[in-house]
Amino acid sequence: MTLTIVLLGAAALIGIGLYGALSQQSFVMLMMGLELMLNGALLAIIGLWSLALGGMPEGQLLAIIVMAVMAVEMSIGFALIVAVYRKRQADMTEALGTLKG
Amino acid sequence: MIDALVILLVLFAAWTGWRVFRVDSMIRATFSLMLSFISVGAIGVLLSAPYIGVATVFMMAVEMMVMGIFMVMFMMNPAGLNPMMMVHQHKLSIVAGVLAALGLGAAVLTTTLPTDPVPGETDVVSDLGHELLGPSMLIFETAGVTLLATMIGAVVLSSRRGRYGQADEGSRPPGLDPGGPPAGRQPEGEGGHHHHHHHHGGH
Amino acid sequence: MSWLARLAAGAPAPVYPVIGEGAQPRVERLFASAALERAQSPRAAALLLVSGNIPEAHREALDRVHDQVPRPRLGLHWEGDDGIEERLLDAWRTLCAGATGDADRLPDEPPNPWEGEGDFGQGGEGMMGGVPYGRPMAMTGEDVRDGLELDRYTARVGPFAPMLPPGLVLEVTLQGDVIVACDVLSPPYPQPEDADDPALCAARMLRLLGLPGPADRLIRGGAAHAIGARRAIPRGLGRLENAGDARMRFADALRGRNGGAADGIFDTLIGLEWSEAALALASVTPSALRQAALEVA
Amino acid sequence: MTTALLVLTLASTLAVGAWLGAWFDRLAPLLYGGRAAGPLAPLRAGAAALLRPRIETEAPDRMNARLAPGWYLALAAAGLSVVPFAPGAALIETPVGIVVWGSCEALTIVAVFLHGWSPNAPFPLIGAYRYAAIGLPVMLPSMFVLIAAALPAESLSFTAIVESQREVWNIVRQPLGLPLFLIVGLTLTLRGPMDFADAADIAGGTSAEDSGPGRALWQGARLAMLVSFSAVAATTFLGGPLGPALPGPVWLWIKTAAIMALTVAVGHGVARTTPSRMLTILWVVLLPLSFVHLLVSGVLAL
Repeated sequence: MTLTIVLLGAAALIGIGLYGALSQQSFVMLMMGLELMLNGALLAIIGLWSLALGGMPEGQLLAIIVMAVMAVEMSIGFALIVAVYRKRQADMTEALGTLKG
Repeated sequence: MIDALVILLVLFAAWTGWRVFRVDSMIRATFSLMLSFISVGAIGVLLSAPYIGVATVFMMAVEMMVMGIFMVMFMMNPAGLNPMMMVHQHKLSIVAGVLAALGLGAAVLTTTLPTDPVPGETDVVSDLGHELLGPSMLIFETAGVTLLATMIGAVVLSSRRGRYGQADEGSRPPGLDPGGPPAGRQPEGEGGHHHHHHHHGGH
Repeated sequence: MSWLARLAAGAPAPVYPVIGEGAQPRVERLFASAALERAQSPRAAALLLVSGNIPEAHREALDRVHDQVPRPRLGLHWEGDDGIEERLLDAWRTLCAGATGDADRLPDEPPNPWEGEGDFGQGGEGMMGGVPYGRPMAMTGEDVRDGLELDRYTARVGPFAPMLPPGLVLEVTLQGDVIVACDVLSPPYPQPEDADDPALCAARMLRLLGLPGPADRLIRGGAAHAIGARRAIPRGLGRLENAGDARMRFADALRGRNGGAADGIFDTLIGLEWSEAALALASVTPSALRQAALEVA
Repeated sequence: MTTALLVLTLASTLAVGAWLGAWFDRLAPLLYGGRAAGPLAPLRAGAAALLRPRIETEAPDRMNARLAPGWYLALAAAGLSVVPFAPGAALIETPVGIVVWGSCEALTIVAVFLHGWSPNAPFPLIGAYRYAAIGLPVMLPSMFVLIAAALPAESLSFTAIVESQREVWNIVRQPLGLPLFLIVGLTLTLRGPMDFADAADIAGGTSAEDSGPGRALWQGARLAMLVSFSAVAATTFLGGPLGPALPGPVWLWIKTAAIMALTVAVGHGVARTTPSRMLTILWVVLLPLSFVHLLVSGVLAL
């Protein structure tokens, strides 16, 4: 029962995150959408590991990997935002019709 | 008791996640996302994953502080005087979001989920440590190297100084032969549309 | 009187000093020795101590500072006569006993009309900039440090700001913490020669370095015991021809020597961070700073 | 029963410790040639602040303005809750105590930032940005120091760290740890050389628009954080509740008070440099130094 609710919550977080990632014009808000989707993934992993895997340590490892992915996504994302802003003074997705220099 | 708390925290995580895209303040949006992460971390603590849960809180507090500063740096919303709703393909996004949530939810509800909780006496933290530095050492090390590459990549991308001159000037790769025209092509005109007008108000 | 009020009446009176012409040394000496708390901002004060002559042009600024002190509040004038400490303590006890204090001097409304413009009436173009209520909003612009060209924010600081010499009004444009433009709107007030006392000058810098205790001791005639005060001042900060940099002027002041002219000090502020700029301005004597400001203004 | 007792101990430790810290603040001028005040002075100052009215700035972030001091206080309490008052007797006995404390540190940066953000005024906002810029790199030495302390204990829990110091205290084994951790403490409690949030050159920074109960609560939370930090430092480096004759909590209180006195003394006598210079020092000096500290402690713990 708890597991179902946790997984439904994870589904909701992924759905909200997808909405944000698709709809937001601002790069930073877009990244928040991506983070929210990863948050949903993290919740699902924690729930499944805790309630359905009998304490298999690899489950925790997967959660650590998701956290590392979040860190990578954040830092590369922000670095790209800075690079694009420096070049184009653009902070919205529409401003990037082209990725050329 | 724990179940009730978990349910409350799941609801709180979803609600704060939703608030991220509904508030008119950059900082509230950021820290709303942080609250969503903290509730997931708290669920981890309740569901016998103390290290993962607390580490999530630690990491997200730092990350969201950085995120908040980037929000203020790059969002165009002076003083929260105007609504922050800046969206495109809104209907499509709503449909995609709802479909994703419903699809995943349906998958959850139609699957028979196994029940095999963590045995009470497991020392999960030391299990995790032995796993990280034992059988899964290669994976762990790969993550470490990836993070190192990320650090270098982030510094290179965001730095102003570049191999071919300042990053904000038109960068020109070197020629294929000495003194020749630059390799590759320069984009015509300026990319991007300028929505920042230089406006000097009187006062 | 409730027990809370009785307890509060024994606390050092929180005073925000407004320093006018000729009053700087006596106010600084008063706070170094009396059982008073020099509030860092008007919000933290209950009493407003106005000392020295305030020029007509700055009366409105004085009224604004007066109204920023939370009510109940009391404003006091001091022209250098004895017994000011007792007057301030009496006023504080009166306030703790439940006195209503002074009323507001200005109406509680924005100093300028709204002047709405733009999609949501914030006054700018698109979603940025604009001057709602006469306050220039942040707007992107050229940049002196990292080339990112993020928002610039223009504000006036002074004439009674605690980190600047009394009377000095600066219109600074900040990008983050960095000063990208700086105009002197009004020079510091003339002060008696006593204000150039090296002990007072060094104490002003110590205060900015987060050392109010050693600063007070220095003013009372002792030696300043502090760790790393000289080295905390960046080398080359506020460097002037023939007058060294801020670190050197601070060391000189500690040795009891006065700095000379400060011409060109305002030009060194561009590109500095706000805290560095405050240190640089405090590193020259009030009289030299006034001369330098009169030349620029 | 034990839990109720521990909750009571924690609350009274925070309250009495906050008063003691405030008194230390008024005794510290003695060291630097100033005048001291009596033990009642903190209570008088608190009453004076409480008596003043609350001020509302124009268009503030009202919710966060109200919540920020509360967050700060709650984080101090949460940090103290994982510290054992006697061997094995922490309010929250967790295998990941130092990670919990690390989270409290990281969230403190958020709370201070919100405190500066919420009044919608320039000087508090500058203070908030400065604090975020300084506070984030300070987290790195903090983590290195705490992990180094966890190495001889072979555990992330404070109880195990205390047990590992039965023979010799960590301050002897890892002499660099306490000085580095002191810098973290000065940052967390907005003090002296690390007080970039509430500095004098920005008119009190994040507190510039505070008055009344909000100001009292914020200053109280700063002192409570001083207590929590000192208790954590005493547990990590001075053996916490270990000691002869006296009961465990008394030893912890004595050691906590000693660290508090040290922190206050350093805070009152060391100059604060400019933010950009401090940032350079943090990244170029302190980060490599704390890494070396971790390396040496790791080799010694083998």
